[in-house]
Amino acid sequence: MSVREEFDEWAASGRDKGMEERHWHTAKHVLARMPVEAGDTVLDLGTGSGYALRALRQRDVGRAYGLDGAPEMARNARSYTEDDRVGYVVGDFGSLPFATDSVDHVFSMEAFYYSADPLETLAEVRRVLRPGGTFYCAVNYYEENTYSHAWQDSISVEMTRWSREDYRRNFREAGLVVAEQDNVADREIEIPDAAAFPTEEFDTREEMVERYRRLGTLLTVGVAP
Amino acid sequence: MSVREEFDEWAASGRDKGMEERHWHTAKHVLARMPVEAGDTVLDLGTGSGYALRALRQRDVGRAYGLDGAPEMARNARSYTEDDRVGYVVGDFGSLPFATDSVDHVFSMEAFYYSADPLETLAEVRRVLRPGGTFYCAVNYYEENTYSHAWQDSISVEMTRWSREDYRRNFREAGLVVAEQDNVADREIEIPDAAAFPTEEFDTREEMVERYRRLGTLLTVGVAP
Amino acid sequence: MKEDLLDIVCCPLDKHDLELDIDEEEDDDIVSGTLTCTECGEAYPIEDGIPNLLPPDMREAA
Amino acid sequence: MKEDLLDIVCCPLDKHDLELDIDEEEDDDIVSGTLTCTECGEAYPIEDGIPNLLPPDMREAA
Ligand SMILES: Nc1ncnc2c1ncn2[C@@H]1O[C@H](CSCC[C@H](N)C(=O)O)[C@@H](O)[C@H]1O
Ligand SMILES: Nc1ncnc2c1ncn2[C@@H]1O[C@H](CSCC[C@H](N)C(=O)O)[C@@H](O)[C@H]1O
Repeated sequence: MSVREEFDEWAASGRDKGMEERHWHTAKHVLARMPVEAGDTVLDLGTGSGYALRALRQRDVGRAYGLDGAPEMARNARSYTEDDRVGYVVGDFGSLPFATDSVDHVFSMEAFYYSADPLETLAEVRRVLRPGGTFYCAVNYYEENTYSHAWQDSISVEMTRWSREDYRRNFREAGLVVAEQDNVADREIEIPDAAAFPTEEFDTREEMVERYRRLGTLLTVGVAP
Repeated sequence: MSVREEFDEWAASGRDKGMEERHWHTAKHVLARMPVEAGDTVLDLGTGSGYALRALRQRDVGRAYGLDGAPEMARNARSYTEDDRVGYVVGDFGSLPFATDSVDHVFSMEAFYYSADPLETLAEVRRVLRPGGTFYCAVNYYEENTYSHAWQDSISVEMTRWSREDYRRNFREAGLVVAEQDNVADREIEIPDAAAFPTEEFDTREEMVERYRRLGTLLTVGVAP
Repeated sequence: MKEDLLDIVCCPLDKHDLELDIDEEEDDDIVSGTLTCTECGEAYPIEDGIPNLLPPDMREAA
Repeated sequence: MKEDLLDIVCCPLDKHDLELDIDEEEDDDIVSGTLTCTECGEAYPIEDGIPNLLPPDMREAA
Protein backbone atom coordinates (compact mmCIF):
# COMPACT_ATOMS: atom_id res chain seq x y z
CA MET A 1 0.00 0.00 0.00
CA SER A 2 1.25 3.51 -0.73
CA VAL A 3 1.71 6.35 1.78
CA ARG A 4 -1.32 7.92 0.21
CA GLU A 5 -3.58 4.90 0.60
CA GLU A 6 -2.41 4.11 4.13
CA PHE A 7 -2.68 7.64 5.49
CA ASP A 8 -5.76 8.74 3.56
CA GLU A 9 -7.47 5.91 5.42
CA TRP A 10 -6.10 7.20 8.74
CA ALA A 11 -7.39 10.67 7.94
CA ALA A 12 -10.80 9.40 6.89
CA SER A 13 -11.17 7.46 10.15
CA GLY A 14 -10.18 10.46 12.32
CA ARG A 15 -6.78 9.15 13.35
CA ASP A 16 -5.25 12.54 12.49
CA LYS A 17 -6.89 14.04 15.59
CA GLY A 18 -6.00 11.05 17.74
CA MET A 19 -2.36 11.43 16.78
CA GLU A 20 -2.45 15.14 17.47
CA GLU A 21 -3.64 14.52 21.00
CA ARG A 22 -1.02 11.86 21.74
CA HIS A 23 1.87 13.57 19.98
CA TRP A 24 1.18 16.95 21.54
CA HIS A 25 2.49 15.66 24.89
CA THR A 26 6.03 15.86 23.58
CA ALA A 27 5.64 17.89 20.38
CA LYS A 28 4.75 21.01 22.37
CA HIS A 29 8.09 20.86 24.17
CA VAL A 30 9.91 20.36 20.89
CA LEU A 31 8.11 23.29 19.28
CA ALA A 32 8.85 25.50 22.31
CA ARG A 33 12.58 25.05 21.74
CA MET A 34 12.53 26.25 18.13
CA PRO A 35 14.19 29.66 17.77
CA VAL A 36 11.53 31.11 15.47
CA GLU A 37 11.18 34.83 14.99
CA ALA A 38 8.26 36.93 13.84
CA GLY A 39 7.99 36.75 10.06
CA ASP A 40 9.86 33.47 9.63
CA THR A 41 8.73 30.86 7.12
CA VAL A 42 8.29 27.40 8.63
CA LEU A 43 7.58 24.03 7.07
CA ASP A 44 6.01 20.96 8.70
CA LEU A 45 6.87 17.66 7.02
CA GLY A 46 4.13 15.04 7.37
CA THR A 47 1.85 17.60 8.96
CA GLY A 48 -1.10 15.28 9.72
CA SER A 49 -3.74 17.44 11.39
CA GLY A 50 -1.46 20.49 11.09
CA TYR A 51 -1.38 21.29 14.82
CA ALA A 52 2.31 22.28 14.73
CA LEU A 53 1.64 25.10 12.28
CA ARG A 54 -1.24 26.44 14.32
CA ALA A 55 1.02 26.47 17.39
CA LEU A 56 3.87 28.21 15.56
CA ARG A 57 1.54 30.85 14.19
CA GLN A 58 0.73 31.82 17.77
CA ARG A 59 4.39 32.74 18.01
CA ASP A 60 3.93 35.03 15.06
CA VAL A 61 5.82 33.20 12.33
CA GLY A 62 5.08 34.83 9.00
CA ARG A 63 4.08 31.83 6.94
CA ALA A 64 3.52 28.25 7.93
CA TYR A 65 3.30 25.45 5.37
CA GLY A 66 2.39 21.84 5.90
CA LEU A 67 3.33 19.11 3.46
CA ASP A 68 1.69 15.71 3.50
CA GLY A 69 1.67 12.80 1.09
CA ALA A 70 -1.94 11.93 1.88
CA PRO A 71 -4.46 14.31 0.27
CA GLU A 72 -7.10 13.51 2.90
CA MET A 73 -4.71 14.52 5.68
CA ALA A 74 -4.03 17.85 3.97
CA ARG A 75 -7.74 18.37 3.39
CA ASN A 76 -8.54 17.75 7.05
CA ALA A 77 -5.69 19.98 8.21
CA ARG A 78 -6.90 22.78 5.96
CA SER A 79 -10.39 22.53 7.39
CA TYR A 80 -9.07 23.02 10.93
CA THR A 81 -7.88 26.59 10.34
CA GLU A 82 -9.04 29.82 8.75
CA ASP A 83 -5.61 31.38 9.15
CA ASP A 84 -4.47 33.12 5.94
CA ARG A 85 -0.81 32.56 6.68
CA VAL A 86 -1.15 28.78 6.97
CA GLY A 87 -1.11 26.69 3.81
CA TYR A 88 -1.12 23.02 2.90
CA VAL A 89 0.52 21.17 0.06
CA VAL A 90 0.33 17.55 -1.05
CA GLY A 91 3.83 16.31 -1.76
CA ASP A 92 6.39 13.62 -1.04
CA PHE A 93 9.38 13.60 1.31
CA GLY A 94 11.51 12.35 -1.57
CA SER A 95 11.25 15.47 -3.74
CA LEU A 96 10.21 18.54 -1.81
CA PRO A 97 8.34 21.07 -3.95
CA PHE A 98 10.05 24.01 -2.23
CA ALA A 99 12.71 26.30 -3.61
CA THR A 100 16.33 26.14 -2.47
CA ASP A 101 17.05 28.43 0.53
CA SER A 102 13.37 29.27 0.99
CA VAL A 103 12.54 28.11 4.54
CA ASP A 104 13.75 29.29 7.95
CA HIS A 105 12.81 26.24 10.00
CA VAL A 106 11.57 22.73 9.31
CA PHE A 107 9.66 20.70 11.88
CA SER A 108 8.65 17.06 11.60
CA MET A 109 6.94 14.86 14.18
CA GLU A 110 6.51 11.11 13.81
CA ALA A 111 6.80 11.24 10.04
CA PHE A 112 10.42 11.35 8.88
CA TYR A 113 10.98 7.59 9.06
CA TYR A 114 8.20 6.90 6.54
CA SER A 115 10.38 8.41 3.85
CA ALA A 116 11.23 5.87 1.16
CA ASP A 117 14.79 7.26 1.16
CA PRO A 118 15.57 9.16 4.38
CA LEU A 119 19.05 10.20 3.23
CA GLU A 120 17.53 11.81 0.15
CA THR A 121 14.98 13.53 2.39
CA LEU A 122 17.75 14.94 4.60
CA ALA A 123 19.47 16.28 1.50
CA GLU A 124 16.19 17.86 0.42
CA VAL A 125 15.69 19.45 3.84
CA ARG A 126 19.23 20.79 3.69
CA ARG A 127 18.49 22.22 0.26
CA VAL A 128 15.32 24.10 1.17
CA LEU A 129 16.72 25.52 4.45
CA ARG A 130 18.21 28.97 4.46
CA PRO A 131 21.71 29.25 5.96
CA GLY A 132 21.20 29.28 9.72
CA GLY A 133 17.89 27.44 9.45
CA THR A 134 17.06 24.50 11.70
CA PHE A 135 15.52 21.05 11.21
CA TYR A 136 13.65 19.82 14.28
CA CYS A 137 13.18 16.12 13.67
CA ALA A 138 11.15 14.26 16.31
CA VAL A 139 10.43 10.53 16.25
CA ASN A 140 8.99 7.93 18.59
CA TYR A 141 10.03 5.05 16.33
CA TYR A 142 13.78 4.54 16.78
CA GLU A 143 16.26 1.85 17.68
CA GLU A 144 16.63 2.57 21.41
CA ASN A 145 12.85 2.61 21.86
CA THR A 146 12.43 -1.16 21.70
CA TYR A 147 8.75 -0.72 22.58
CA SER A 148 8.23 0.85 19.15
CA HIS A 149 9.82 -1.94 17.14
CA ALA A 150 6.58 -3.87 16.65
CA TRP A 151 4.83 -0.92 15.00
CA GLN A 152 6.11 -1.95 11.60
CA ASP A 153 3.91 -5.07 11.78
CA SER A 154 0.73 -3.02 11.72
CA ILE A 155 1.58 -0.60 8.93
CA SER A 156 2.06 -1.24 5.23
CA VAL A 157 4.54 1.59 4.57
CA GLU A 158 8.16 0.60 5.16
CA MET A 159 9.67 2.40 8.17
CA THR A 160 13.32 3.28 8.78
CA ARG A 161 14.55 2.53 12.28
CA TRP A 162 17.66 4.57 13.06
CA SER A 163 19.49 4.78 16.38
CA ARG A 164 20.38 8.05 18.10
CA GLU A 165 23.82 7.75 16.59
CA ASP A 166 22.45 7.02 13.10
CA TYR A 167 20.47 10.25 13.25
CA ARG A 168 23.56 12.26 14.21
CA ARG A 169 25.75 10.63 11.59
CA ASN A 170 23.25 10.88 8.76
CA PHE A 171 22.38 14.50 9.55
CA ARG A 172 26.07 15.33 9.34
CA GLU A 173 26.48 13.38 6.14
CA ALA A 174 23.68 15.50 4.62
CA GLY A 175 25.57 18.67 5.54
CA LEU A 176 23.55 19.55 8.63
CA VAL A 177 25.34 20.47 11.85
CA VAL A 178 23.91 18.51 14.79
CA ALA A 179 23.09 21.15 17.40
CA GLU A 180 21.20 18.98 19.85
CA GLN A 181 19.91 15.52 20.55
CA ASP A 182 17.50 14.73 23.33
CA ASN A 183 14.92 12.34 24.64
CA VAL A 184 11.85 14.46 25.31
CA ALA A 185 9.78 12.86 28.06
CA ASP A 186 6.03 12.41 27.84
CA ARG A 187 5.00 13.42 31.37
CA GLU A 188 1.31 13.57 30.60
CA ILE A 189 0.31 10.12 29.59
CA GLU A 190 -1.32 8.44 32.54
CA ILE A 191 0.57 5.45 33.86
CA PRO A 192 -1.71 3.14 35.85
CA ASP A 193 -0.80 1.43 39.13
CA ALA A 194 1.38 -1.64 39.05
CA ALA A 195 -1.72 -3.81 39.54
CA ALA A 196 -2.91 -2.91 36.03
CA PHE A 197 0.05 -4.68 34.45
CA PRO A 198 0.67 -6.65 32.31
CA THR A 199 -1.26 -4.70 29.70
CA GLU A 200 -1.40 -5.44 26.00
CA GLU A 201 1.68 -3.32 25.43
CA PHE A 202 3.72 -3.51 28.61
CA ASP A 203 4.61 -6.41 30.90
CA THR A 204 5.36 -4.19 33.88
CA ARG A 205 4.77 -0.64 35.07
CA GLU A 206 8.54 -0.03 34.89
CA GLU A 207 8.46 -0.73 31.17
CA MET A 208 5.76 1.83 30.60
CA VAL A 209 7.65 4.39 32.69
CA GLU A 210 10.77 3.72 30.65
CA ARG A 211 8.89 4.02 27.37
CA TYR A 212 7.25 7.36 28.11
CA ARG A 213 9.13 9.12 30.87
CA ARG A 214 12.67 8.16 29.92
CA LEU A 215 12.77 7.30 26.22
CA GLY A 216 9.90 9.54 25.12
CA THR A 217 10.39 11.25 21.77
CA LEU A 218 13.83 11.35 20.17
CA LEU A 219 14.65 14.84 18.98
CA THR A 220 17.56 15.60 16.68
CA VAL A 221 18.17 19.23 15.74
CA GLY A 222 20.13 19.99 12.60
CA VAL A 223 21.36 23.39 11.45
CA ALA A 224 22.08 24.40 7.87
CA PRO A 225 25.44 26.20 8.04
CA MET B 1 35.59 43.68 44.34
CA SER B 2 37.00 41.68 41.42
CA VAL B 3 35.71 38.36 40.05
CA ARG B 4 38.75 36.81 41.61
CA GLU B 5 38.19 38.19 45.09
CA GLU B 6 34.45 37.51 45.07
CA PHE B 7 34.66 33.93 43.82
CA ASP B 8 37.85 32.93 45.59
CA GLU B 9 35.90 33.64 48.74
CA TRP B 10 33.00 31.49 47.51
CA ALA B 11 35.42 28.66 46.79
CA ALA B 12 37.13 28.95 50.15
CA SER B 13 33.80 28.75 51.95
CA GLY B 14 32.66 25.66 50.02
CA ARG B 15 30.04 27.41 47.93
CA ASP B 16 31.41 25.69 44.81
CA LYS B 17 29.92 22.39 46.00
CA GLY B 18 26.67 24.02 47.06
CA MET B 19 26.24 25.50 43.59
CA GLU B 20 27.03 22.17 41.99
CA GLU B 21 24.25 20.50 43.91
CA ARG B 22 21.67 23.17 43.06
CA HIS B 23 22.70 23.73 39.47
CA TRP B 24 22.84 20.02 38.68
CA HIS B 25 19.02 19.87 38.74
CA THR B 26 18.89 21.63 35.39
CA ALA B 27 22.51 21.45 34.20
CA LYS B 28 22.26 17.68 33.79
CA HIS B 29 19.42 18.10 31.29
CA VAL B 30 21.36 20.76 29.43
CA LEU B 31 24.46 18.57 29.27
CA ALA B 32 22.38 15.61 28.07
CA ARG B 33 21.33 17.56 25.00
CA MET B 34 24.85 18.37 23.85
CA PRO B 35 25.75 16.43 20.70
CA VAL B 36 29.24 15.45 21.89
CA GLU B 37 31.12 12.61 20.27
CA ALA B 38 33.95 10.45 21.56
CA GLY B 39 37.21 12.34 21.23
CA ASP B 40 35.72 15.84 21.16
CA THR B 41 37.35 18.75 22.99
CA VAL B 42 34.97 20.60 25.31
CA LEU B 43 35.37 23.79 27.30
CA ASP B 44 33.45 24.87 30.43
CA LEU B 45 33.38 28.63 31.01
CA GLY B 46 33.15 29.56 34.71
CA THR B 47 33.59 25.94 35.66
CA GLY B 48 33.18 26.36 39.45
CA SER B 49 33.51 22.88 40.94
CA GLY B 50 34.03 21.44 37.45
CA TYR B 51 31.11 18.98 37.62
CA ALA B 52 30.15 19.55 33.96
CA LEU B 53 33.50 18.27 32.75
CA ARG B 54 33.33 15.18 34.92
CA ALA B 55 29.86 14.46 33.47
CA LEU B 56 31.00 14.98 29.87
CA ARG B 57 34.00 12.72 30.35
CA GLN B 58 31.59 9.91 31.18
CA ARG B 59 30.33 10.37 27.64
CA ASP B 60 33.85 9.81 26.40
CA VAL B 61 34.82 13.28 25.22
CA GLY B 62 38.55 13.36 24.48
CA ARG B 63 39.58 16.40 26.47
CA ALA B 64 37.64 18.57 28.87
CA TYR B 65 38.92 21.97 29.99
CA GLY B 66 37.51 24.25 32.61
CA LEU B 67 38.27 27.96 32.73
CA ASP B 68 37.62 30.06 35.80
CA GLY B 69 38.66 33.55 36.84
CA ALA B 70 39.00 32.57 40.48
CA PRO B 71 42.18 30.58 41.20
CA GLU B 72 40.62 28.99 44.29
CA MET B 73 37.72 27.68 42.23
CA ALA B 74 40.12 26.10 39.74
CA ARG B 75 42.21 24.66 42.57
CA ASN B 76 39.15 23.06 44.18
CA ALA B 77 37.88 21.73 40.84
CA ARG B 78 41.27 20.19 40.13
CA SER B 79 41.26 18.44 43.48
CA TYR B 80 37.91 16.76 42.72
CA THR B 81 39.26 14.64 39.86
CA GLU B 82 42.23 12.47 38.98
CA ASP B 83 41.17 12.24 35.36
CA ASP B 84 44.11 12.83 33.00
CA ARG B 85 41.89 14.22 30.26
CA VAL B 86 40.41 16.95 32.44
CA GLY B 87 42.37 20.17 32.89
CA TYR B 88 41.80 23.54 34.54
CA VAL B 89 42.98 26.99 33.58
CA VAL B 90 42.68 30.35 35.30
CA GLY B 91 41.54 32.93 32.80
CA ASP B 92 39.00 35.62 32.05
CA PHE B 93 35.87 35.54 29.87
CA GLY B 94 37.09 38.70 28.18
CA SER B 95 40.14 37.20 26.51
CA LEU B 96 39.99 33.44 26.24
CA PRO B 97 43.43 31.82 26.23
CA PHE B 98 42.39 29.24 23.62
CA ALA B 99 43.41 29.05 19.99
CA THR B 100 41.01 29.91 17.18
CA ASP B 101 39.00 26.86 15.96
CA SER B 102 40.28 24.66 18.76
CA VAL B 103 37.15 23.55 20.64
CA ASP B 104 34.19 21.37 19.60
CA HIS B 105 31.69 22.45 22.24
CA VAL B 106 31.49 25.14 24.90
CA PHE B 107 29.28 24.82 27.97
CA SER B 108 28.59 27.48 30.56
CA MET B 109 26.23 27.36 33.53
CA GLU B 110 25.34 30.38 35.65
CA ALA B 111 28.51 32.22 34.71
CA PHE B 112 28.18 34.00 31.36
CA TYR B 113 26.48 37.10 32.76
CA TYR B 114 29.43 37.88 35.04
CA SER B 115 31.47 38.78 31.98
CA ALA B 116 32.52 42.43 32.05
CA ASP B 117 31.69 42.59 28.32
CA PRO B 118 29.32 39.80 27.26
CA LEU B 119 29.39 40.74 23.57
CA GLU B 120 33.16 40.43 23.57
CA THR B 121 32.82 37.07 25.30
CA LEU B 122 30.41 35.85 22.62
CA ALA B 123 32.88 36.91 19.96
CA GLU B 124 35.61 35.02 21.82
CA VAL B 125 33.44 31.90 22.05
CA ARG B 126 32.73 32.15 18.34
CA ARG B 127 36.45 32.45 17.68
CA VAL B 128 37.54 29.38 19.65
CA LEU B 129 34.73 27.13 18.33
CA ARG B 130 35.40 24.92 15.35
CA PRO B 131 32.91 25.22 12.48
CA GLY B 132 29.88 23.18 13.52
CA GLY B 133 30.70 23.57 17.21
CA THR B 134 28.04 24.52 19.74
CA PHE B 135 27.78 26.96 22.66
CA TYR B 136 25.40 25.77 25.38
CA CYS B 137 24.78 28.85 27.49
CA ALA B 138 22.61 28.31 30.58
CA VAL B 139 21.61 31.04 33.02
CA ASN B 140 19.20 31.44 35.92
CA TYR B 141 19.70 35.21 36.04
CA TYR B 142 17.74 36.73 33.15
CA GLU B 143 15.07 39.31 32.49
CA GLU B 144 12.00 37.05 32.46
CA ASN B 145 13.03 35.44 35.74
CA THR B 146 11.98 38.37 37.92
CA TYR B 147 12.76 36.27 41.00
CA SER B 148 16.45 36.53 40.10
CA HIS B 149 16.58 40.29 39.78
CA ALA B 150 17.52 40.92 43.40
CA TRP B 151 20.64 38.76 43.18
CA GLN B 152 22.71 41.69 42.01
CA ASP B 153 22.25 43.29 45.44
CA SER B 154 24.22 40.55 47.15
CA ILE B 155 27.16 40.32 44.78
CA SER B 156 29.91 42.81 44.03
CA VAL B 157 30.57 41.76 40.43
CA GLU B 158 28.36 43.54 37.92
CA MET B 159 25.86 41.19 36.27
CA THR B 160 24.29 41.48 32.81
CA ARG B 161 20.55 40.81 32.70
CA TRP B 162 19.47 39.93 29.20
CA SER B 163 16.01 38.78 28.08
CA ARG B 164 15.40 35.66 26.02
CA GLU B 165 15.30 37.86 22.96
CA ASP B 166 18.53 39.67 23.91
CA TYR B 167 20.31 36.32 24.05
CA ARG B 168 19.07 35.35 20.61
CA ARG B 169 19.90 38.71 19.05
CA ASN B 170 23.34 39.00 20.60
CA PHE B 171 24.28 35.44 19.72
CA ARG B 172 23.39 36.18 16.11
CA GLU B 173 25.29 39.44 16.17
CA ALA B 174 28.37 37.51 17.27
CA GLY B 175 28.02 35.22 14.26
CA LEU B 176 26.45 32.28 16.09
CA VAL B 177 23.36 30.61 14.65
CA VAL B 178 20.68 30.22 17.32
CA ALA B 179 19.70 26.56 17.17
CA GLU B 180 17.55 26.40 20.28
CA GLN B 181 16.19 28.34 23.19
CA ASP B 182 14.42 26.74 26.11
CA ASN B 183 13.40 27.08 29.71
CA VAL B 184 14.72 23.96 31.39
CA ALA B 185 12.57 23.14 34.43
CA ASP B 186 14.01 22.28 37.82
CA ARG B 187 11.73 19.39 38.80
CA GLU B 188 13.83 18.32 41.74
CA ILE B 189 13.84 21.21 44.12
CA GLU B 190 11.32 20.53 46.86
CA ILE B 191 8.42 22.92 46.92
CA PRO B 192 6.74 22.98 50.34
CA ASP B 193 2.98 23.04 50.95
CA ALA B 194 1.12 26.31 50.58
CA ALA B 195 1.09 26.69 54.36
CA ALA B 196 4.86 27.26 54.34
CA PHE B 197 4.45 30.52 52.40
CA PRO B 198 5.33 33.35 52.45
CA THR B 199 9.00 32.38 52.72
CA GLU B 200 11.97 34.72 52.58
CA GLU B 201 12.06 34.42 48.81
CA PHE B 202 8.48 33.75 47.71
CA ASP B 203 5.16 35.22 48.73
CA THR B 204 3.13 32.27 47.51
CA ARG B 205 3.61 28.67 46.49
CA GLU B 206 2.57 29.61 42.93
CA GLU B 207 5.53 31.96 42.71
CA MET B 208 7.96 29.25 43.67
CA VAL B 209 6.38 26.86 41.16
CA GLU B 210 6.72 29.50 38.46
CA ARG B 211 10.32 30.20 39.37
CA TYR B 212 11.50 26.60 39.29
CA ARG B 213 9.08 24.50 37.27
CA ARG B 214 8.23 27.00 34.56
CA LEU B 215 11.04 29.55 34.26
CA GLY B 216 13.85 27.29 35.44
CA THR B 217 17.15 27.73 33.63
CA LEU B 218 17.25 29.68 30.36
CA LEU B 219 19.22 27.76 27.76
CA THR B 220 20.37 29.33 24.50
CA VAL B 221 22.26 27.13 22.05
CA GLY B 222 24.49 28.77 19.46
CA VAL B 223 26.22 27.05 16.56
CA ALA B 224 29.38 28.26 14.84
CA PRO B 225 28.64 27.96 11.14
CA MET C 1 -3.99 28.27 -1.53
CA LYS C 2 -2.82 31.86 -1.32
CA GLU C 3 -1.01 33.32 -4.29
CA ASP C 4 2.10 34.09 -2.25
CA LEU C 5 2.72 30.34 -2.00
CA LEU C 6 4.25 30.79 -5.45
CA ASP C 7 7.23 32.57 -3.87
CA ILE C 8 8.32 29.33 -2.28
CA VAL C 9 6.93 26.29 -4.12
CA CYS C 10 8.63 24.81 -7.15
CA CYS C 11 8.41 21.82 -9.43
CA PRO C 12 9.23 18.73 -7.35
CA LEU C 13 11.10 17.21 -10.28
CA ASP C 14 13.47 19.90 -11.52
CA LYS C 15 12.90 22.60 -8.84
CA HIS C 16 12.04 25.27 -11.38
CA ASP C 17 9.38 27.95 -10.88
CA LEU C 18 5.71 27.23 -11.35
CA GLU C 19 3.17 29.27 -13.26
CA LEU C 20 -0.33 29.68 -11.87
CA ASP C 21 -3.60 29.31 -13.81
CA ILE C 22 -6.66 30.00 -11.74
CA ASP C 23 -9.92 28.17 -12.41
CA GLU C 24 -11.80 29.20 -9.30
CA GLU C 25 -11.07 31.81 -6.67
CA GLU C 26 -12.89 32.64 -3.44
CA ASP C 27 -11.92 35.85 -1.68
CA ASP C 28 -8.11 35.64 -1.86
CA ASP C 29 -8.09 31.88 -1.92
CA ILE C 30 -7.35 29.90 -5.06
CA VAL C 31 -9.71 26.94 -4.84
CA SER C 32 -8.89 25.22 -8.10
CA GLY C 33 -6.47 25.69 -10.94
CA THR C 34 -3.17 24.45 -12.27
CA LEU C 35 0.50 25.00 -11.47
CA THR C 36 2.72 24.41 -14.49
CA CYS C 37 6.48 24.06 -14.44
CA THR C 38 8.10 26.82 -16.46
CA GLU C 39 10.89 24.42 -17.40
CA CYS C 40 9.53 20.90 -17.98
CA GLY C 41 5.91 21.85 -18.56
CA GLU C 42 4.57 19.31 -16.05
CA ALA C 43 1.14 20.40 -14.74
CA TYR C 44 0.09 20.06 -11.11
CA PRO C 45 -3.56 20.36 -10.11
CA ILE C 46 -4.94 22.57 -7.35
CA GLU C 47 -8.03 20.96 -5.85
CA ASP C 48 -10.12 22.17 -2.93
CA GLY C 49 -7.53 24.86 -2.31
CA ILE C 50 -4.62 22.43 -2.02
CA PRO C 51 -1.96 22.08 -4.70
CA ASN C 52 -0.93 18.51 -5.40
CA LEU C 53 2.81 18.64 -5.94
CA LEU C 54 3.49 14.94 -5.75
CA PRO C 55 5.82 13.76 -8.51
CA PRO C 56 3.46 12.73 -11.35
CA ASP C 57 4.17 8.99 -11.00
CA MET C 58 3.12 9.06 -7.34
CA ARG C 59 0.07 11.18 -8.04
CA GLU C 60 -1.26 8.68 -10.52
CA ALA C 61 -0.23 5.58 -8.59
CA ALA C 62 -2.90 6.04 -5.94
CA MET D 1 48.55 20.52 33.70
CA LYS D 2 49.25 17.98 30.98
CA GLU D 3 51.64 18.91 28.24
CA ASP D 4 49.00 18.42 25.52
CA LEU D 5 47.21 21.50 26.85
CA LEU D 6 49.77 23.37 24.75
CA ASP D 7 47.92 22.24 21.58
CA ILE D 8 45.00 24.42 22.51
CA VAL D 9 46.01 27.25 24.86
CA CYS D 10 47.41 30.52 23.62
CA CYS D 11 48.35 33.95 24.88
CA PRO D 12 45.15 35.68 26.05
CA LEU D 13 46.44 38.98 24.68
CA ASP D 14 47.56 38.27 21.13
CA LYS D 15 46.46 34.62 20.75
CA HIS D 16 49.93 33.43 19.77
CA ASP D 17 51.45 30.11 20.82
CA LEU D 18 52.95 29.62 24.25
CA GLU D 19 56.27 28.01 25.11
CA LEU D 20 56.55 25.77 28.15
CA ASP D 21 59.28 25.86 30.80
CA ILE D 22 58.90 23.20 33.44
CA ASP D 23 60.04 23.83 37.01
CA GLU D 24 58.47 20.82 38.65
CA GLU D 25 56.86 17.72 37.18
CA GLU D 26 55.07 14.83 38.89
CA ASP D 27 54.36 11.75 36.76
CA ASP D 28 53.04 13.37 33.59
CA ASP D 29 51.72 16.41 35.38
CA ILE D 30 53.42 19.78 35.20
CA VAL D 31 53.06 21.17 38.71
CA SER D 32 54.91 24.43 38.28
CA GLY D 33 56.62 26.32 35.50
CA THR D 34 56.06 29.11 33.05
CA LEU D 35 54.21 29.59 29.78
CA THR D 36 55.76 32.32 27.65
CA CYS D 37 54.17 33.91 24.61
CA THR D 38 56.28 33.29 21.53
CA GLU D 39 55.18 36.65 20.15
CA CYS D 40 54.90 39.25 22.92
CA GLY D 41 57.11 37.50 25.48
CA GLU D 42 54.55 37.80 28.27
CA ALA D 43 55.11 35.09 30.91
CA TYR D 44 52.26 33.20 32.59
CA PRO D 45 52.89 31.17 35.74
CA ILE D 46 51.84 27.57 36.30
CA GLU D 47 51.12 27.01 40.00
CA ASP D 48 49.86 23.87 41.70
CA GLY D 49 49.31 22.36 38.26
CA ILE D 50 47.11 25.19 37.00
CA PRO D 51 48.29 27.73 34.44
CA ASN D 52 47.22 31.27 35.20
CA LEU D 53 46.33 32.76 31.84
CA LEU D 54 44.59 35.86 33.08
CA PRO D 55 45.65 38.97 31.20
CA PRO D 56 48.59 40.35 33.24
CA ASP D 57 46.68 43.39 34.50
CA MET D 58 43.96 41.18 35.99
CA ARG D 59 46.47 38.74 37.46
CA GLU D 60 48.19 41.46 39.40
CA ALA D 61 45.02 43.31 40.34
CA ALA D 62 43.94 40.68 42.86
N1 LIG E 1 6.75 9.95 2.05
C1 LIG E 1 5.89 10.81 2.59
N2 LIG E 1 5.72 12.03 2.05
C2 LIG E 1 4.86 12.93 2.61
N3 LIG E 1 4.13 12.68 3.72
C3 LIG E 1 4.26 11.46 4.29
C4 LIG E 1 5.13 10.49 3.77
N4 LIG E 1 5.06 9.40 4.55
C5 LIG E 1 4.17 9.66 5.52
N5 LIG E 1 3.69 10.91 5.37
C6 LIG E 1 2.71 11.59 6.25
O1 LIG E 1 3.29 11.72 7.53
C7 LIG E 1 2.28 11.72 8.52
C8 LIG E 1 2.74 10.83 9.64
S1 LIG E 1 1.65 10.80 11.03
C9 LIG E 1 2.20 12.24 11.96
C10 LIG E 1 1.34 13.44 11.74
C11 LIG E 1 1.66 14.67 12.61
N6 LIG E 1 3.00 15.18 12.34
C12 LIG E 1 1.54 14.35 14.08
O2 LIG E 1 2.48 14.55 14.84
O3 LIG E 1 0.47 13.89 14.50
C13 LIG E 1 1.00 11.26 7.85
O4 LIG E 1 0.10 12.33 7.77
C14 LIG E 1 1.45 10.78 6.48
O5 LIG E 1 0.51 11.00 5.47
N1 LIG F 1 34.87 37.15 34.04
C1 LIG F 1 35.04 35.90 34.44
N2 LIG F 1 36.01 35.14 33.90
C2 LIG F 1 36.18 33.85 34.29
N3 LIG F 1 35.41 33.25 35.22
C3 LIG F 1 34.44 33.98 35.80
C4 LIG F 1 34.20 35.31 35.43
N4 LIG F 1 33.16 35.77 36.16
C5 LIG F 1 32.76 34.77 36.95
N5 LIG F 1 33.52 33.66 36.73
C6 LIG F 1 33.39 32.36 37.39
O1 LIG F 1 32.12 31.81 37.04
C7 LIG F 1 31.65 30.96 38.08
C8 LIG F 1 30.20 31.32 38.33
S1 LIG F 1 29.42 30.27 39.50
C9 LIG F 1 28.92 28.85 38.49
C10 LIG F 1 29.87 27.70 38.61
C11 LIG F 1 29.45 26.43 37.87
N6 LIG F 1 29.38 26.61 36.42
C12 LIG F 1 28.13 25.91 38.38
O2 LIG F 1 27.20 25.71 37.60
O3 LIG F 1 28.00 25.69 39.60
C13 LIG F 1 32.54 31.22 39.30
O4 LIG F 1 33.33 30.08 39.54
C14 LIG F 1 33.36 32.44 38.90
O5 LIG F 1 34.67 32.44 39.43
